[in-house]
Amino acid sequence: MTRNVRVQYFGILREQRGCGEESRETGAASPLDLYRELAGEHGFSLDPENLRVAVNDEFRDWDSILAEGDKVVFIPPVAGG
Amino acid sequence: MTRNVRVQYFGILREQRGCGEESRETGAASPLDLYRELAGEHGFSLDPENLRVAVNDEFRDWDSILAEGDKVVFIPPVAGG
Amino acid sequence: MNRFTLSEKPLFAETLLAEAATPRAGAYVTFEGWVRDHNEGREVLSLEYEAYEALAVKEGNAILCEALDRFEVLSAQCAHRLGRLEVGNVAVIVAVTAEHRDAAFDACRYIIDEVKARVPIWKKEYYTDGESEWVNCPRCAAHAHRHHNHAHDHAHPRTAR
Amino acid sequence: MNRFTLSEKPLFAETLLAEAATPRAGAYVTFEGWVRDHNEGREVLSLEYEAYEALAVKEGNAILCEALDRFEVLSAQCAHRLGRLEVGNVAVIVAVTAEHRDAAFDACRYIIDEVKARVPIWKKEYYTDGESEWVNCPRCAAHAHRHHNHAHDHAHPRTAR
Repeated sequence: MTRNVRVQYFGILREQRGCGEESRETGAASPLDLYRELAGEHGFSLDPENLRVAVNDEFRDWDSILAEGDKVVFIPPVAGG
Repeated sequence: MTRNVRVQYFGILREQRGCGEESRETGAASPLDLYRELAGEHGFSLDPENLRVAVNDEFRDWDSILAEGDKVVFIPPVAGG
Repeated sequence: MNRFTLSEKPLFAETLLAEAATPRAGAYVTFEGWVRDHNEGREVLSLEYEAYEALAVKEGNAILCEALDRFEVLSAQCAHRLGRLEVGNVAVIVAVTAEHRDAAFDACRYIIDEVKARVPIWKKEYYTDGESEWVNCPRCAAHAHRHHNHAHDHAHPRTAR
Repeated sequence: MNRFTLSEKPLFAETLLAEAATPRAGAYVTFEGWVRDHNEGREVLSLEYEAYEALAVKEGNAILCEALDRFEVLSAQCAHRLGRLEVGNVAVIVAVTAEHRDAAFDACRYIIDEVKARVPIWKKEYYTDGESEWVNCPRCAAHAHRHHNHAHDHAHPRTAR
């Protein structure tokens, strides 16, 4: 089973991906699976344990279940302030 | 032996004395003696242990020796800020 | 009262002051983060802040609510700058009112610590040698992670005080 | 840089900001004391500050020097208002810059605590019921006394944090 998700990138991930956003048909069931798939493809340097993940603008567990149309954002270590 | 001193009053002491400053010929050797003399005369309500004393714009010990022409200020509990 | 805002334009503390004033307040504590001319031994020329805006505002407001909840404060606000900043520019302002200063200091400190650790904002520093780098603080990353895994443990490891 | 000032005119934080700004600073912490509409359960209408000016400036500057000495700060300033103030007016402002926020918060807190405890300034409160009273804080008086007797013990008993 696959689903369409929208992925947004910020900071160092946006630079490594070369774009701020993409839509994607994926077989990944969880954000963790999705990140591994994308990291393999684009060579992201960050390990998931240094990231957090948000789905539809809420923080979410890495092993939660993705649904059709979800907006997924991987969050590199923050540096505000 | 007596000496001339100038005494300045602030806050509640100024109100109890009814003036901000006076010159005085006194036999008091120390600020503590001087305060006791003045308190007896003017009915100051504050005990010396709730006051500090300054001589010539410096904090001074209560049992230091007063000199001719000294400016003495008794300092009620402060309340800045 | 609480409000977390993001702004592309310069920040001024006076803006927050207007919202903070109330006759009940006896203490007003503000923290401003300024762009320093150096960081980790490198000479900084300018920097750029980028935010995941929807979540940043949500998380920022959550932090302000926590502060109102935990400390005896009357108002708590935070404004964070986005975009390109030069040395000396204001990156962030936290403003807190309270009846007494204990709570105002503690809440202001809590807010800036949590904002730095949890709000999805990123910083790229541009150095005088022409290089640039995305900055991240491993301690903050560790904290954010812990916060995520244990939603009820908000304690933040402070540096030596 | 340090400077303690007394003023008969309204205080504005911007005035201190101008002196504080430096490219090395990453953190700017300010404390403002405002006239509250109540104190110890009584409704306050206005108040009056009176200072022993020569010694107040001397002691205020001594406190700022201590702060520069004890904490890693770049500047420390304090301005205190004198004369008649209404509810909402600014009674005192402390402003501190540092490279990092730990030192800025700690120094700002130290300065306001010490100013309240040691600087010869007195406050008379005027209440809505027509009465008035010279205010004094027994805790501060005890602290000032201890400070006087043991010149090397600057520790200040803080209220519950």
